Amino acid sequence: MVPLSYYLVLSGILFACGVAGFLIKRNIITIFMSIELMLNGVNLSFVAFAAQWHALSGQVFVFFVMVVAAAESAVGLAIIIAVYRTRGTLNVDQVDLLKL
Amino acid sequence: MLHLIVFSVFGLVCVAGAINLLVQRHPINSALSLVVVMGSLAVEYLLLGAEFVAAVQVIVYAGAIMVLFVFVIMLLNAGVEDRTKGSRVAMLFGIPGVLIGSVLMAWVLLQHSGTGSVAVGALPGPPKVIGWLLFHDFLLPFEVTSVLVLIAIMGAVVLASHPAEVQHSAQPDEREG
Amino acid sequence: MNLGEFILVSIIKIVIAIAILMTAVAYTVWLERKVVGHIQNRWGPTRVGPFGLLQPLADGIKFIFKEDLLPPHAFKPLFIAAPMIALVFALTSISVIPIGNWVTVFGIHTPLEITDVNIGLLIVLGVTSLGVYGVALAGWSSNSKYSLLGGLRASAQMVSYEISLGLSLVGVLILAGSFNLRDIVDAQGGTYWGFIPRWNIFQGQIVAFFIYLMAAYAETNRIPFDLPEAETELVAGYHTEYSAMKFAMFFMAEYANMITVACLATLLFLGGWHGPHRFGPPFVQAILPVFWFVLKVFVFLFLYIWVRGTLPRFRYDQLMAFGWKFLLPLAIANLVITALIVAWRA
Amino acid sequence: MTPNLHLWLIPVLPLVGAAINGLFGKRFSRQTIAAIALGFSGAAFAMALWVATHASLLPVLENLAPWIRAGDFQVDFAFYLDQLSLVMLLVVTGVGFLIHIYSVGYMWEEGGFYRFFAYLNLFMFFMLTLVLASNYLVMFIGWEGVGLASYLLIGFWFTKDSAASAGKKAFIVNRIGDFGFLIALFLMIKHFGSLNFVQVFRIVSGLPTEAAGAGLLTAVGLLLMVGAAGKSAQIPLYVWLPDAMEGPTPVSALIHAATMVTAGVYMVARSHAIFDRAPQALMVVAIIGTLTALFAATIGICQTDIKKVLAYSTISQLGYMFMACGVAAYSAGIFHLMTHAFFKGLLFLAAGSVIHAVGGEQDMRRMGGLRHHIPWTFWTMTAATFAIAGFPPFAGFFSKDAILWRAYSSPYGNWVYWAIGVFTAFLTSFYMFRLWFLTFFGEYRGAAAANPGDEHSHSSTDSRAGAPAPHGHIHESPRIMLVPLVILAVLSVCGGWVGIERFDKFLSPTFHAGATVYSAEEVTASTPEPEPKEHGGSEALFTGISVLAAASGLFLAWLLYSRRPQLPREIARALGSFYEAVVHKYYVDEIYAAVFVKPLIDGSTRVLWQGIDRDVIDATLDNSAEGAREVSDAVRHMQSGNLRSYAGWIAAGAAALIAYMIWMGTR
Repeated sequence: MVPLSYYLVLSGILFACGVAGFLIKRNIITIFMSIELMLNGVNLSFVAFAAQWHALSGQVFVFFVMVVAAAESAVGLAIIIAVYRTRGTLNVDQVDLLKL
Repeated sequence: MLHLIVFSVFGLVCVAGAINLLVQRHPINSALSLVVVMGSLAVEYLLLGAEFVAAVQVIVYAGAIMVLFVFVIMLLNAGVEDRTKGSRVAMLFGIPGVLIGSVLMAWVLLQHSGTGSVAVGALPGPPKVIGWLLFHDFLLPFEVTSVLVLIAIMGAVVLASHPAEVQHSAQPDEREG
Repeated sequence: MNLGEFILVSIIKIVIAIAILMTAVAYTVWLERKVVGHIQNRWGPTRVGPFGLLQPLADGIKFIFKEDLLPPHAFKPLFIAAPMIALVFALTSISVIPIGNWVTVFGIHTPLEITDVNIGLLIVLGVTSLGVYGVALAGWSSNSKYSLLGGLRASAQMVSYEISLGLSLVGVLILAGSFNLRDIVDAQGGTYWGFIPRWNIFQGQIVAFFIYLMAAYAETNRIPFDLPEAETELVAGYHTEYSAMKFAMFFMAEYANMITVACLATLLFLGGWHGPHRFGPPFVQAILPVFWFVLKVFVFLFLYIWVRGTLPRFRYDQLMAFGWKFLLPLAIANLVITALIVAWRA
Repeated sequence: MTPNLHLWLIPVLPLVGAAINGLFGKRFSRQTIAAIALGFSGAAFAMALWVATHASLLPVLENLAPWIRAGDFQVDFAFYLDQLSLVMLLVVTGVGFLIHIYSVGYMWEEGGFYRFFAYLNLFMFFMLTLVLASNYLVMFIGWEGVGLASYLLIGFWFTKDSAASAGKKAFIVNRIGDFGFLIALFLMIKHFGSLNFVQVFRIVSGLPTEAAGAGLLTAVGLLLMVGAAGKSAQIPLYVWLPDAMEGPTPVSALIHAATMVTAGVYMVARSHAIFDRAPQALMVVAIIGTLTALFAATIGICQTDIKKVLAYSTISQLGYMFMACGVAAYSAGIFHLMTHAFFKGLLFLAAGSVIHAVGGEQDMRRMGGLRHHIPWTFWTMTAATFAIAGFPPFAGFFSKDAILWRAYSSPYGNWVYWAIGVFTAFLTSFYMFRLWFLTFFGEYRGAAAANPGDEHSHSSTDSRAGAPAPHGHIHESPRIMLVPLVILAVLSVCGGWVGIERFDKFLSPTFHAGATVYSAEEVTASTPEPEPKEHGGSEALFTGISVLAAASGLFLAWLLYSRRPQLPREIARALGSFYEAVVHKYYVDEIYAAVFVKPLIDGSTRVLWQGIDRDVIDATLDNSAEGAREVSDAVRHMQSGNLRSYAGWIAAGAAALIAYMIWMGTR
């Protein structure tokens, strides 16, 4: 038997890794992946809570999160491609001006 | 006991993948680390009895979203990232913030874990029940997400289409003239 | 059945499955060369063994002894990992595919598959979708433009056709009401009016079957959708830079995937191990479902080879247009109609 | 029963004309503009005549629409017609219409033709609103409106600095008066709860006469007088009127002689119920009027600009009217108002004609001997001069005589008023004939007057901007200008024949009947009607004295300016500094500038501008803006555009939030 808190701590660690990735990575694609990592961490806590409280709606939320993540990644990657086309770089430290 | 072992093994794989994501400088390595994280998360889901979620996790996240990432990395031929120092704030405030936040949360969770524990297959999530929930209790959110996905598709098409093509189709004979 | 027995039985089943699969792969290659040879008015392999039956063995030995080239500017870890990824996922998906009913061997009652899971079909789909990584990473890590183009094409093509593939299966799922492959097969038992089997293709899923067929060809990068490895333009696509066993792994992965796809088609559309009659002694009775299953898979594989010998290759834009603008809408329409029929019946 | 008179049409007609000319006039031809302006003002005049003949039963109240309703307090858009407003109505529309006709000829060559007539019609609208108002607030609209029109018309040649500042001066000085008027209105609202004439006067008539000591009514009366002094150019607020001569001459005739400046007289007469019960206020009115009459007349003697002379004459004559009001002889004041409108309007128009004839010259020292060149102008002006000087049987004789007689014989009267009045009449006669002789007799001095000689150069510049003043061919004005002159001349001669008795009787429903009806006992009780001082014989004697005064003025003018033209210079030398002071208008402008304007400007500059505005208000804003800028400058580094910095802030904030929540939870 595994206490719920273990799952939550794992979820928290993943989330923290995602935030840290957002902060320290320079490649915009990797930053985007860090966001996915955060979402995954959240999903884990959803599923863990669903098991804890015997409520399947927690799992349903995970589906919605996945759908949103899929939509977000499709649009986000399209934006990344557009950014790369116009700026010629994927480094977010160099993409800090509104005008070209 | 078995549950705890499996949880620990895949939990460690998960954390290792997440940390590898941070450490690796090449985006493709990061992406593959993330795939590993997602795969082991799928196992954790199985442990929690959410087998359908686990399968979808593999198919959607690992099989579709991450493929898209890899595809884009290949398409843009993204190289090793530069360790530019664009932001002191991220280092001065962000990292300590993350550390403080996660340590605090972990501490509190472990302090107040109570007696609640999760058994293998404690809550089987058969696809039928989840489908029932999706199409009855969560019908409106489901439809809304479908609209969201449609918008995302159109947005992606518009964003990724080459600007020159758009211009060209808008003014067909401008260039020839 | 305690844990030790479980592990032991599983290991034995895994070994047997891989052995059978590898043999099947080898002889599918031989079959293809032979059939295509005859289609093209040739003999095919004839020298090694009777009818060239030992040719696969010879090929294998040759692959092992060939020099293992590593291109100088390749991304080494991934270059090595890519074929393994491809082969591993190709082999993994066979683990949930049942080839017959439950059997009792040495007092152990076990299904004729490595493990029987509720969401077998989803696992097959998931693992298949992970197979893309092998191709994509191989193409990218070779650091060659042919490979990169092949890899890009392959990943785009596989992601695109996966949607149609999955949607074509949903109709079957609606009819069976389960993700369990065994349940799906069981739902196809019996006949209409005594002579038409209740296979899914005869239950109105004929359109879905053809959608599946075409999507499966694309998923496995077979003619007429073998753009990723189009020899005339890309040399050999994503595995241009590979040699020796690494190349063999891709090769085996491709054929293993073909077999998986054929098994899936048999299970989902062609009634699985259901046959016309139960006859013969009990031993034969026990083995007969496996025979029917293997026969159907063989027919499906023969179809693969036949198509390869017959059809030309599509252009890439045709491929994409076909996938997105024809196959996908058709699959959705099929899904909607099936759902309506089921709802009307219920 | 009186038929529906549609009083509202009378003011609205000129407004329509003003709107049409003002909005679209730029594209119209001059003929069209003139036709519109004349048509609408003429229609108003015709309407006024129709009302005068059809109004069988006065007063008439015409309530158009509610305006302000706050609790019990109510103000309506309402028009009120009684004998007093009828007289004013006819004078305003009649003289106004004639001056409109004259203006067409006078302004024909000028730029901004449409603008001029739009303003003129606008003035008519406001003036008629003022005259017809049924309460003080609507009257105040008209009051302010005529001020606006006056400002616009004084500054008609706005490219000329002096005209623009004259307009501003008029406006600002009027503000001081309006301030008093407004406070009077507030007092009325506070204490009477209404601004309607009828209601206010009914309430006032119930109050006792403030015989001794000053009370509310005295305060209201004095404040109204302040307003009237501003509008009607009385001491101490008369200074704007001479400068207002910068406007076109028809404007001077219409606004600054015939109608607008008499609004104060009208207002005091209208408010007679208040003044009747405030003898102190009445006395102040009389003293101001008397002093103004004398004071302005003395200045008028020394002026050389033909329009300035007339301007001071106007102030002086207005002083007469206030004198009349101040001794409660309202009908005499209104009578003089009417005749004055005729002859002063005529004087200005004729002066305009003279100026027109000599090509823009306004200095009388450069005129002379014009009577042969412009006979029509000469004869009409002669009629007006005799009228203002008070020679029988001209109109001015009757009205001025009535005022002088009442100043002596009225219960509020005093022989001092009369004495000063007679002396002023002498002065009036003198300076008017001085003007007459200088302009029309002797030799033409246009070419020889390069050196102004003894008289100080007080000639104003040409009123017409940029127009050269060639003293070339002297010509009579066109017929369209002469027709109004002739009509007004006839009125100046005959206007007084109606006689003060009949006029008094006509107006008595407004003044006497009303007063007796409102408070018959109290008037008799509190102010014992002094016995009329030996009427008959003494009145004839007084009349003789005033005619004598006028005649001596004529004689003196003839002596000094026609017979022995060297004499004025010697007299001036003999009088020395006193003459100097008179020429400089007693330095009133300079005193005002030193006492009021300069402290005000200095105070504004030092305290309000540099002290409060710049160092407090602006400094507050500047410093807060500067502070905001500095803070932003420090904080803007947060907005670096760097994605990871933003994420860092978010992460730090989230960590703080989590820490806080945990602290709250574990506390």
